[in-house]
Amino acid sequence: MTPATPTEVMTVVAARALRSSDVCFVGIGAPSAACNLARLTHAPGITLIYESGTIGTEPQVLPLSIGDGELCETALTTVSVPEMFRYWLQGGRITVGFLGGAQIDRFANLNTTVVGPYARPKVRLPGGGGAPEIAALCQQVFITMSLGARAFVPMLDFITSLGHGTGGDHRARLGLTTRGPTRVITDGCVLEPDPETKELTVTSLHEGVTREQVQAKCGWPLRFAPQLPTTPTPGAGELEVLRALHERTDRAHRGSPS
Amino acid sequence: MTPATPTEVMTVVAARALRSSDVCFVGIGAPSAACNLARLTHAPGITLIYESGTIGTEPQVLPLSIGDGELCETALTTVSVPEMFRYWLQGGRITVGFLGGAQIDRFANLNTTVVGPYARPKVRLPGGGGAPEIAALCQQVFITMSLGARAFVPMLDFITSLGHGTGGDHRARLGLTTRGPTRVITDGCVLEPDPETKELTVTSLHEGVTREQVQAKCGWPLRFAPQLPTTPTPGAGELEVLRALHERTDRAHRGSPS
Amino acid sequence: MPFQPLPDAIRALVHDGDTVAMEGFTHLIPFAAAHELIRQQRRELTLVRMTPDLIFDQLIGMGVAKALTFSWGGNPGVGSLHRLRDAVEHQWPRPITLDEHSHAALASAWDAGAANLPFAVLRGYVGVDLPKVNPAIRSVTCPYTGEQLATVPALRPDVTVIHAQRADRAGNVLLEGIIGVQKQAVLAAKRALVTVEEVVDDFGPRSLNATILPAWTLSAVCVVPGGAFPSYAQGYYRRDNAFYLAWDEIARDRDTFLRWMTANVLDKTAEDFARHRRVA
Amino acid sequence: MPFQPLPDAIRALVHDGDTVAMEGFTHLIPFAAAHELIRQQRRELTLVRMTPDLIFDQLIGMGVAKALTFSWGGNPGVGSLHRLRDAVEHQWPRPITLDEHSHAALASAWDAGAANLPFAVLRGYVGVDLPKVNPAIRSVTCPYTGEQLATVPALRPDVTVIHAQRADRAGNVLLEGIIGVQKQAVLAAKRALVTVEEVVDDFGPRSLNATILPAWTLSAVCVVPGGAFPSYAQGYYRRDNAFYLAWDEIARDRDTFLRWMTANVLDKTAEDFARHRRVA
Repeated sequence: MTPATPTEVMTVVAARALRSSDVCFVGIGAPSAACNLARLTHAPGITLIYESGTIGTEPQVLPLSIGDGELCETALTTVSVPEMFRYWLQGGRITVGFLGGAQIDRFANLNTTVVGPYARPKVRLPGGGGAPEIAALCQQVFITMSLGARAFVPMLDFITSLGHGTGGDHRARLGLTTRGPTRVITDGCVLEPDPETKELTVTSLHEGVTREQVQAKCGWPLRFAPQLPTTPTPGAGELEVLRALHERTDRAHRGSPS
Repeated sequence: MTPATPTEVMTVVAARALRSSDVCFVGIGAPSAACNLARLTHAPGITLIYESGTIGTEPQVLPLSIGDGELCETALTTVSVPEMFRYWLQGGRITVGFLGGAQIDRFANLNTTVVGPYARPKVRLPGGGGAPEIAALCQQVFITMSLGARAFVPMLDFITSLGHGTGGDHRARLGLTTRGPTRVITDGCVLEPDPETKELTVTSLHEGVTREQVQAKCGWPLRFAPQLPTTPTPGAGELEVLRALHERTDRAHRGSPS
Repeated sequence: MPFQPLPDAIRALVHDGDTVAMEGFTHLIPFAAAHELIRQQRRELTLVRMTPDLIFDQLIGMGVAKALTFSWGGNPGVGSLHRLRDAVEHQWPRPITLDEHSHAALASAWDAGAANLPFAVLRGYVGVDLPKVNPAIRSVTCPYTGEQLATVPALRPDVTVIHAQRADRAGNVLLEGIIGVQKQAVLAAKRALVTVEEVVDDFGPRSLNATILPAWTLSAVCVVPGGAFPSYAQGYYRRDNAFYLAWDEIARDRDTFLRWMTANVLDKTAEDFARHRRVA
Repeated sequence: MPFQPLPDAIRALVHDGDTVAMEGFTHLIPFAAAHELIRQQRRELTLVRMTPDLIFDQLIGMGVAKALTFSWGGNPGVGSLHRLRDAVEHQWPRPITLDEHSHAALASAWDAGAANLPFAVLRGYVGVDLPKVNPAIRSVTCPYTGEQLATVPALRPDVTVIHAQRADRAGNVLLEGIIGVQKQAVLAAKRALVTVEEVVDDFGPRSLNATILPAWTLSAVCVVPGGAFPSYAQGYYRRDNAFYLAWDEIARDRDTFLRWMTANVLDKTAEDFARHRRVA
């Protein structure tokens, strides 16, 4: 078996952070792979919810969109989108929300709206979608993003969703009772907010990755935890399940009848 | 065939006021009989909605409650009660609402809450239920009530649902755009609000009923229209359908298997 | 596993002084759970239900409730709830505080509770007297149009109790037919108890949009066949309209009522009572 | 009888300058109706849709829209909507005004529109920048707790267009699967147009709580098999994910886009386009 790619490590690390008792609000891409990998390995009881209204989905193939038919067919039930956002997300029923973004800052605030000024953007990104309320209302948030100096920036062009604001007890001062981002899982390391300052701190490095390599792909001077273990490497079983999932998915989306 | 009873006249008169294009919010008792009589005779296309959430019901038996199984089984579909009140009633989708009450005043305001003071009632009545918003939000309201000096009173103990308030343009001044009660159908006469003052005015007397008999059963000095025709009498066909409906209903509710 | 015997679940989830909602709009009224509350002599409850119906007439007549939130308190199609009237008019067997609303307001309050909002907005209560006697009815101004709209506090009970058709082995619960406000009432509550007609291995083929409460939204599921009688469970047994008519006589007199409750509830089990239901 | 050919219905119901919502959350996106709008060269529309998706990329690229209300403007799972970006970044083929919200806000705004309320309340937009650039995002104070909550104006478009699985002969329309915000969008609109896969004599046995829009809530029903392709209709045909991936290349370049639109939409009919769908 070929060794895990950095993206695969990211997915496996995210999957391992999930438990059978979790109720996850799943996004597309890495989150969907991580959540379904968890479901197919150590967390068979996990509840996956997609913002299209599907509750308790068990897809055999990763969806391309949050509303693929596969999600609905394999769900316990499917509710309307107003109900999904009002009763289930705002209702406080979600234990873990997943987010990513084009830009992240040291307090895990995210930008998926614009690069450049809002009124005359250099790049118009898709926008917030479910993110602003996922970030505020899930019990905790996991962020998955690849490292890079254009993504890990000192200052966001636009705050699409709130992480820890300006740090410290900023979330609490805004009236939020949820934990916000509790880990940022990248292709090189895992970061967690400092318990006090809430500044993102590298808490483990993936196998073969150095501090310098990580710092080179981050636009602000990184803090590193005093104890800096190697991120546990993906097991053969996990990789096998993940690769089979991606293979089924590619076959299905490229249009050959699955 | 025995001649129509006063209650039967009331039901038939109410039924005749309905059209196939109407969407009715149906209450229990006289309204349910009138709406279903209309459906089974001249208005087969009428849409009957009960506050339990059933839309487009076609019961063969009159329900005892607004939530009998018969209503759901014969409905086009059944929605939740919040949806019924929020999207369908408040949404302005109802053309005719039916109300009745323990007390009515000369402006067709109704009391179904208390006789005596609210805090120490002489008689505690059931309360408003759907009535306050039916009265405000249906395009027009039909009221069916038997005459009687304890029911047709000069002053209500409690305004449960708004008719024409203190008369004139009172509804419009409160921001309402709906017509409010457009007719009060009793066992002795039909009353309609005066176009200007909105005071209830007798516009027809049922066959064999005199002005004096009606006045004796009303607690305020009644106005009578200058032209005072006899209410058209129920036809044999209507009576037959109505009596068959009541017969089926009694058999069903008294517990013998129907 | 959320499955529990009804007496255990009531003991664990409903405490003296709690705010307890028992919903079911004519259909699926959780009578068996209410009878268990009576047998366990729960006291000082604030009861919440849009239509108190016979179920709350029984609870109120047995002295379980200190307060009632409601919107229409009659015996549907029959007349008065005599035990509710006696409590309000003569404070028998104890005084009861009323928190009275309209259906539209309570339906919106359930919706707001499920949505974790502190209040609901509605076009309601225009030109009527209820806001004069219930200080919980207030208003907000629309930040766009300047219109005044009525508000009602969201309902967030300690416990919601409902009855449903069936659960699967995992404890997910399916309702169908007249679904009322039950989903909202469960999602708005701190704890939720559901009695069901039966447990099935799997729900099998069903509507993609079936009304299902996932097991993880529920504190306890209790299998109580006939648990909604004399109300009904669509597909299982019919509403006992004759009983609703007969209740008028039973409840009119205090002694008759107490004798009936002793004979049919206090001295009996849920199974005894449910035996009277007629299959649909 | 609400049944009409699609071109007639579009002509009668959608006028230049209208606010037009076309909903369908990934599932049941009304592509055929959008293509007809393009063929009829409708102009100056304010388009409303939570997820603009390829359908609005096409409308915007063809210059139909002067404004857009939305909450997430990407090609799901693929990347950018290049025509939307070109309109925002370079005003091509014409400038477009954005009214941007979050999903939670627009979902609540649809709910409020269907409920005939002027605004929706949500726990939203805490600590983020969107309220600084969209003056339509405001707040109210809870009259009970004193909390500040975000508000959004209710959506009340001139016309809503949706696609659904089937109608019965009376023109009632049934949807199932991922039902999104379509019921709300229809009930919130002044006029509503529905394209359906087929007409059936009678819906037959169905869930008692099936999602059905009664005929009297609709202005027109148009039978357009395949009318949601390359989106999908659960039970009829699958989402063409390969087309969504291919769109990235087609839409990236202005000329390629225009050639594709001419060859596949302007010079073709709804039937031609729908022929590419794959049965579920």
